[in-house]
Amino acid sequence: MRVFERPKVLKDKVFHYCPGCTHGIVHRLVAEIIEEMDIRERTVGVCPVGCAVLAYDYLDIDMQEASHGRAPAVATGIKRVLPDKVVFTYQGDGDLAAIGMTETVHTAARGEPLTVIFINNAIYGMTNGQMAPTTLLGQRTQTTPYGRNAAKEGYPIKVCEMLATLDGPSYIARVSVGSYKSILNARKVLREAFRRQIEENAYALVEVLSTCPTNWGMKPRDAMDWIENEMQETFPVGIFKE
Amino acid sequence: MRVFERPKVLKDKVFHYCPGCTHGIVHRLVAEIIEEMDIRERTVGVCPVGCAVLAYDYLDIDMQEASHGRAPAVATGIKRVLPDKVVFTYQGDGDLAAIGMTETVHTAARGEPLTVIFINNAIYGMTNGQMAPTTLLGQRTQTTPYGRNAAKEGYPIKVCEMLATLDGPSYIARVSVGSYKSILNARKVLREAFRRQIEENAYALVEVLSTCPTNWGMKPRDAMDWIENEMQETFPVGIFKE
Amino acid sequence: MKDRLIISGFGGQGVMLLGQFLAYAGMLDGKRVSWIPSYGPEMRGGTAYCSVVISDTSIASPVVSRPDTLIVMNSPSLDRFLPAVRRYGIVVANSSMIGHIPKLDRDIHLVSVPAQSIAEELGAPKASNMVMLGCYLGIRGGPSEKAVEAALQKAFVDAVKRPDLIPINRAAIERGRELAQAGNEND
Amino acid sequence: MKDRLIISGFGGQGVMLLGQFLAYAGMLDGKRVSWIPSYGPEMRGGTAYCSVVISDTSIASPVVSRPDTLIVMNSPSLDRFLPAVRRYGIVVANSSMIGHIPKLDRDIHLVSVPAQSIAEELGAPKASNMVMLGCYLGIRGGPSEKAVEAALQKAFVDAVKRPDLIPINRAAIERGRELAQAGNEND
Amino acid sequence: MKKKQVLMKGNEAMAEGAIMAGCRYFFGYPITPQNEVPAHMAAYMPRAGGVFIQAESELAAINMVYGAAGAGARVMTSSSSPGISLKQEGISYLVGAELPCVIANIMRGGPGLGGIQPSQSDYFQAVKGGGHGDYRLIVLAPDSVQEMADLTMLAFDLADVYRNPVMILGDGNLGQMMEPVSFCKFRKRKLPPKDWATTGTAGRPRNIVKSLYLIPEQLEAHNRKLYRKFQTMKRREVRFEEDIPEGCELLLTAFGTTARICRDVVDKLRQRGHKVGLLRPITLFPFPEERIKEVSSRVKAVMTVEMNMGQMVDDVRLAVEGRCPVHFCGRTGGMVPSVEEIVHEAGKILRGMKE
Amino acid sequence: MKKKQVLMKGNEAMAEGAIMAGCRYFFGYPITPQNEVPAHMAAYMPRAGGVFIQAESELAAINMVYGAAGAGARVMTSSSSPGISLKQEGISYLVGAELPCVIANIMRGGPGLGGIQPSQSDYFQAVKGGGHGDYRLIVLAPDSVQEMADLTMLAFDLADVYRNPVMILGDGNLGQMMEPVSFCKFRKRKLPPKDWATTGTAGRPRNIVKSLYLIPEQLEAHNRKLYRKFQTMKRREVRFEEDIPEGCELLLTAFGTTARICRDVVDKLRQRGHKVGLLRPITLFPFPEERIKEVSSRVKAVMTVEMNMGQMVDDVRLAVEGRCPVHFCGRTGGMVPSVEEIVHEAGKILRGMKE
Amino acid sequence: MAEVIIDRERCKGCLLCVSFCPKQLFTLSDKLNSSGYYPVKIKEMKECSGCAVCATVCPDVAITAVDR
Amino acid sequence: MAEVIIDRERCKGCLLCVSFCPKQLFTLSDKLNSSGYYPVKIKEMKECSGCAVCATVCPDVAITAVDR
Ligand SMILES: Cc1ncc(C[n+]2csc(CCOP(=O)(O)OP(=O)(O)O)c2C)c(N)n1
Ligand SMILES: Cc1ncc(C[n+]2csc(CCOP(=O)(O)OP(=O)(O)O)c2C)c(N)n1
Ligand code: SF4
Ligand code: SF4
Ligand code: SF4
Ligand code: SF4
Repeated sequence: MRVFERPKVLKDKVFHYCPGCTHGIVHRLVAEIIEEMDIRERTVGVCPVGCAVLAYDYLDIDMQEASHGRAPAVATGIKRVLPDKVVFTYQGDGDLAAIGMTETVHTAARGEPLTVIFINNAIYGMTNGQMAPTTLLGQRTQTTPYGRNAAKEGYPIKVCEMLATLDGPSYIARVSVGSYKSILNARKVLREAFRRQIEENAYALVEVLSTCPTNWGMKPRDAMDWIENEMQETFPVGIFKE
Repeated sequence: MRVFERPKVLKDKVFHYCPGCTHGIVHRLVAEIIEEMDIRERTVGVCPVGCAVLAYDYLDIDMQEASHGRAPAVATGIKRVLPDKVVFTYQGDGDLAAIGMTETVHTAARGEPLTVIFINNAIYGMTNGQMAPTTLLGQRTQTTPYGRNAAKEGYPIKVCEMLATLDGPSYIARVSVGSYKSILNARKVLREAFRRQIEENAYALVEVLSTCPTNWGMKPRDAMDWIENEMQETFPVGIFKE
Repeated sequence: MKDRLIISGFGGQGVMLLGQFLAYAGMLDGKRVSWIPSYGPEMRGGTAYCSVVISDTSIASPVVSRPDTLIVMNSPSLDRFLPAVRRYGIVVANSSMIGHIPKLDRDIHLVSVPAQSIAEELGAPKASNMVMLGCYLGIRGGPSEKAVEAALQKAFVDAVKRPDLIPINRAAIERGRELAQAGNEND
Repeated sequence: MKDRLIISGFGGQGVMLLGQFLAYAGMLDGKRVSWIPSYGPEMRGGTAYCSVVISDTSIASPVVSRPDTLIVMNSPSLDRFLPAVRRYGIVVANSSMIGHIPKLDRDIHLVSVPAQSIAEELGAPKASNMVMLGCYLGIRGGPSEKAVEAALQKAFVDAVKRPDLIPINRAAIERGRELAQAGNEND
Repeated sequence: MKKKQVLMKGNEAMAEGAIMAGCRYFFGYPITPQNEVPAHMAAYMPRAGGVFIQAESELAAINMVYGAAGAGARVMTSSSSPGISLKQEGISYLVGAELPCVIANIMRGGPGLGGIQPSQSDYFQAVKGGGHGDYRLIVLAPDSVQEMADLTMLAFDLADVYRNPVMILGDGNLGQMMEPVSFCKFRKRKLPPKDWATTGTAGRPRNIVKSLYLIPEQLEAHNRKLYRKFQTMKRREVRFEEDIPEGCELLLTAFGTTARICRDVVDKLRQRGHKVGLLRPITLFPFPEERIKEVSSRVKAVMTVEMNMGQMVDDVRLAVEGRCPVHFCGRTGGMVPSVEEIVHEAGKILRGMKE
Repeated sequence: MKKKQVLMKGNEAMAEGAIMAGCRYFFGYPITPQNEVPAHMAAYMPRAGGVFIQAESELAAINMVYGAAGAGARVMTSSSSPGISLKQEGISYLVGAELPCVIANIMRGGPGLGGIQPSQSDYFQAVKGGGHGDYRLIVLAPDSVQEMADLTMLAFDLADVYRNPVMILGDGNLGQMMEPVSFCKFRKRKLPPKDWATTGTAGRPRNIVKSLYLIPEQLEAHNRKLYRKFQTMKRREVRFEEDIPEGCELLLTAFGTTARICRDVVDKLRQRGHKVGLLRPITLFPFPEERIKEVSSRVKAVMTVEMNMGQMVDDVRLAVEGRCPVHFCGRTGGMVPSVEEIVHEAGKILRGMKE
Repeated sequence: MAEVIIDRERCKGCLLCVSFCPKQLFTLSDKLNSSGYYPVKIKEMKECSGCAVCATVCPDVAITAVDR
Repeated sequence: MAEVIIDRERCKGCLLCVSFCPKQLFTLSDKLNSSGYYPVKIKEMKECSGCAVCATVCPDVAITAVDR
């Protein structure tokens, strides 16, 4: 008996992600959930601009690639045309919380029946490691070479806490993939986020604390530990709207 | 003794606002505060695109006119160049909470030392009355002719509640100009918002519940009462961050 | 036949509606018509105007720069557009709102109507535009009564569902028409 | 003198640095130089390469499409760029990473160096690029030793503040140079 | 039998035309002078079983269009100059991903916030591509309320035929004016099925909607494919209207509102005995280059009339290639040129010919 | 004495040049292939006493530039193709409000997300105006790392002289390549004081920075004023570099990276005995129209080489006006044409002349 | 003695002062101003207490309140 | 009997399985795969309990876990 098997919704292709990057784990979880819920044939995904821009190379479903930050708008367009289909976006912190903040807030406020998967790795991966809206105070990045300084660069934005003030969303949660247990929990929460859309026609967002070993300058395992020990201080995991 | 006099910071020009529109009241309050704090010569204001686009015709100070929604970015540019000057934006709900949401959130998250005056009249005035992000459920507008319906158009966004989740802002408050008492209170709160910038080098935002008799299709007095009786149910006045 | 009109007044005096009314009636009479508003930001109390063309032949430009007919409901409008009126053109002026109507040294036919007063007399202060319309009909002799009647239906029944407003507006038109004819006789 | 190089390998093998090193040393020797990377999105493990030109005369194009010299650190790079090498060009290949080096039927001088093994032998597995560099220097006879020494300073002292790394990298260069000369003799 | 006529604003006729052409999704953001479009859509889309969303911005609107078009729908957005500038990235993406849609620009005066009166100063943006990369839109320029409806209907079919956005380039005048308009029943062409749309993979291989080609060879091939499409448009879709007399001396060229005005100008000048013609491009891309080229070899001069500082005149000059002088006559900033002033300008040129 | 040379990337040289030219405010958003610019600014601006902000988006960045420029500062932003599309509204506003600033576009392949390899396919956008309204940017096209620095310095002065944004139009190649570069001390021209800036009204009448002119007559006057400024640029600021031999048969025209490559092409062809010249526009607006016009009457053909599907070629054709054939040779999507293929194309044209 | 001064040309006849004045002292005048509005006037100045409520609510800052 | 199967070509040698495996069964192999990474291998398959922790944390989904 296979106790763990590559989900069939994942294509055969090797991920282009860096060694140890947890984008791959989240991809796998999404693929497993789609398989398990048997929605592959009626799911449309929206890729961001960010390291996950090529997600369509891995997930064996219909997908659209949105311009940077606009995945929620693209998903809205799709969902309004295809209200019976399952539509999700997969976005990084630059995509969702910087350039795309307007679309993020308004799509949530509209309660658009979508599932938003928000990869918070506290940095811009794709472009080689600049500050993200979620970069921690003191964190060094290409554009905060002296460490993020609140007086100049402001404070990290807590997206879940912020969106939870809106009436539109049905489910808002933050999870981590920084440890084995966290991953199991992330899977449950992500599944619930899909269920809300499918069964309750509701908006759900799951923020996933994820690593970027390359741009954090850490070994993959250290990066996972950094999520659990450092990131979670600023970004506590939990369910913010239920 | 003059117990009430037109502030000298207001230019002689007749407002272009509709009869009974409370934009005029807020303009006057801002002018009074600038006069009282004696900061006319070191204040730079930023006009929005909206009914207040011509605010520079009325306030006798240096002003810049921003593109629609970008007043906080423009103000950031000004303030970084002129850290000793007092910089404020004056923006409508379309400007600040729809197209400009990204700039609104990020400027607040940066804790940029600015004073943001946010006129919430639950509608787009300038363009003849379309739905705003703050339009109440059930409210009829040019683009919600059957009344705003949560299922289609989503829920009004409570900007103060949302921004209060950020660490950047120092002061976030909501006031009304829907009655004599409310106006007196609005003045106090607006003054505090300027004080925070000047004395504490901090970010402050004041949301002002304001009327649009023309596009609400109400007599001016009824419009003011509507703020006090209807709008405040969705948008309670108060101080959200202190 | 080609009449190029400018209709101008304060926002709220109903100049836009008056223009659309005329264009609609003209269309029903089988003419080519066009209507185009001046549109500005919210500046209530400012001057609003529209251009209307009613013509037997195709209309090249809907924008009227040199009107054959000028209908003006306030002073600033008269000041602004009078110089542009063509030779042998006509001007219908709302004398209730225009204190001083200048003497014309050109071949222009000027009819002044106290439209506001008349409308108020009729108990319909908002119908001053209809008085002006009547006056125009009286002078130009068109659009047809049938078309005007249909336009009344459209304006008050189809659009705002207020059939009760028809009689009083019809009366306002009539008063305008009478005055125009009287005015013509005075000429 | 004009040498147009392509230097190619896996990301992480230090091909970019090797190219910059050469360009910098060339500059110090008073040559015109240019360096340009292939830049791609994050695809670690994919092939990365750069173009370098070192020339006595001005450089029209920094983009090398037909190299005089090809330095390749892995198989895919050899497959991709070998066909573009000019007649009488040279190829320096890292035989530790390239299983099968094809027989050349053209007038191209091929030197194969087990750079990875040598670097590992030296206890500096990351210095395989320096072995390749040494090999190039051995064949081409330039840039000058002085320039190379200054470039070493810049790369390990100014840039990363690791003067301790200089001796081992210098040794790697030397080993490469020796091999090239040996290789030349074999020819 | 005469068709039933309705008196309508250009903006309303465009919106109504879209609905009649089967458009069921409209995403827009308010801006003067096109507010009647979203207003009409808000009122009538639901009745047609369609969806209207007032987006949070022009960026959101154009990207909702992208999503809906990618899902296979007939979809439209509309705006005016500054709003269209904001859509440039999105438009470039739509072309890159080969998504059909209709975009209306009811132009107003610029640059910047400018004014809200009619203008034609976004010609370059529409025709040369205001976004990044090599791309073209089919650009249709109506000159009446009737054409606001008719060309909008046409636009949807063209968009689907070429899998490319089509732009309706109107101006504040055309949007705001009322004229009688009659709607004939829309007959959709027979079009290939949208088997590339992302609608869920049930029963077919999966579909991807994207514009990313990381490998330059592939991106180049993609660009060449798009280029061939634009060349096909040039061969097949050129539309114009002309009234050129035998022995024409001066050819006027103008589109939209100014073309209308030029008709009066032509009449006036002919009454005075001048041989004057008018060529009105209906498609600004593809531009009636060949026709202007032909005509330019037998007239003495060309004069282009625009509500800007001179934009289409470049395309006219590219077609004329020095065969005769090309003059320009323009007003801008919301000013609409009068028949008189154009006649005056033309008169100067005509007198110059005599000398 | 030879000036000290440093080996630097073009992006770094541009950033360093800006700082040397007195730029103290930089607002940007990451995008490949220009990320070295914000990275350099983040590291070195604070040392120069200046401010670097990583904006939340390109829209925010360009509007921060607006505010800072309006407050009288020397200010810059940079991006690459899709990001520049997003800035179009803001750029139109900057011109409308007459605010000086420097904007760099390090072009990559489009349309849409396209790719990240070098391209020149935003020529139209830069030169014809990708935003709404009649406006022009001064567009400078460096072709070496040295010019990335030098033209950036020049750009700040030109921006201030004309109160107009200046664009540096580079490409991924120029941004990413390293070459030796030497910095000479920047000598700022004597420029008029920025007495129009909003710095608080102390001691002077108040200042307003805006682009709104609701009255069409005023907006038209404003447009005509801007137009005159653009005409002045055309008279005074045309810059190009040429190498045209006596009896030149074929003139190559190219800018930036392709111009560099064309130098090798010219050498190759001359070695084969052909009389070939090269004209490289350094300012793309104002375009060296007059010069190309002159030269075109004495060569047999012109060939324009670009990394796009043919854009500058339109401006060349407008200058040539049919005096000789104008050919185009281009690669796109991130492909950089090789010397060999250009030689090949040129060879075809040269052979055609002999026949 | 308290008094309010109304700037006829600024007043847009919005009636806010009319409805907010605690003493109901305001009423519309019957002559249009040059912007086409009927401005307000005071019925009985004597009764004005100088509370300036009218001036505070007037959106057009058309009222000056004086206390002598 | 439990077993894990490692796809050498997918593995990027990130060492996550190495550090997460409760039984410390993984180690790096010394032969590069065709992407230029040293993939992991199992030291002692017998001890594998089939817990699939390695597979769960593997970002490249390079591990299949079997329980026979
Ligand atoms: C309009 C635009 N701006 C900028 C970019 C460049 N860009 C690509 S990905 C990215 C951000 C990536 O960060 P994030 O969203 O956090 O995702 P990650 O790569 O970390 O997964 C940026 C700025 C772009 N492609 N388009
Ligand atoms: C980019 C852009 N989009 C749209 C507009 C049109 N527009 C002008 S004002 C406005 C909204 C006005 O509403 P609000 O901000 O609530 O201010 P109010 O007029 O109600 O005071 C809009 C959409 C514009 N000028 N620019
Ligand atoms: S750059 Fe960071 S986020 Fe992107 S693939 Fe590499 S590790 Fe993952
Ligand atoms: S439209 Fe509304 S917000 Fe604008 S001036 Fe009139 S009443 Fe005030
Ligand atoms: S509140 Fe002011 S504007 Fe309104 S009626 Fe009174 S005086 Fe006039
Ligand atoms: S976790 Fe996966 S990719 Fe990483 S070393 Fe283990 S098998 Fe290889």
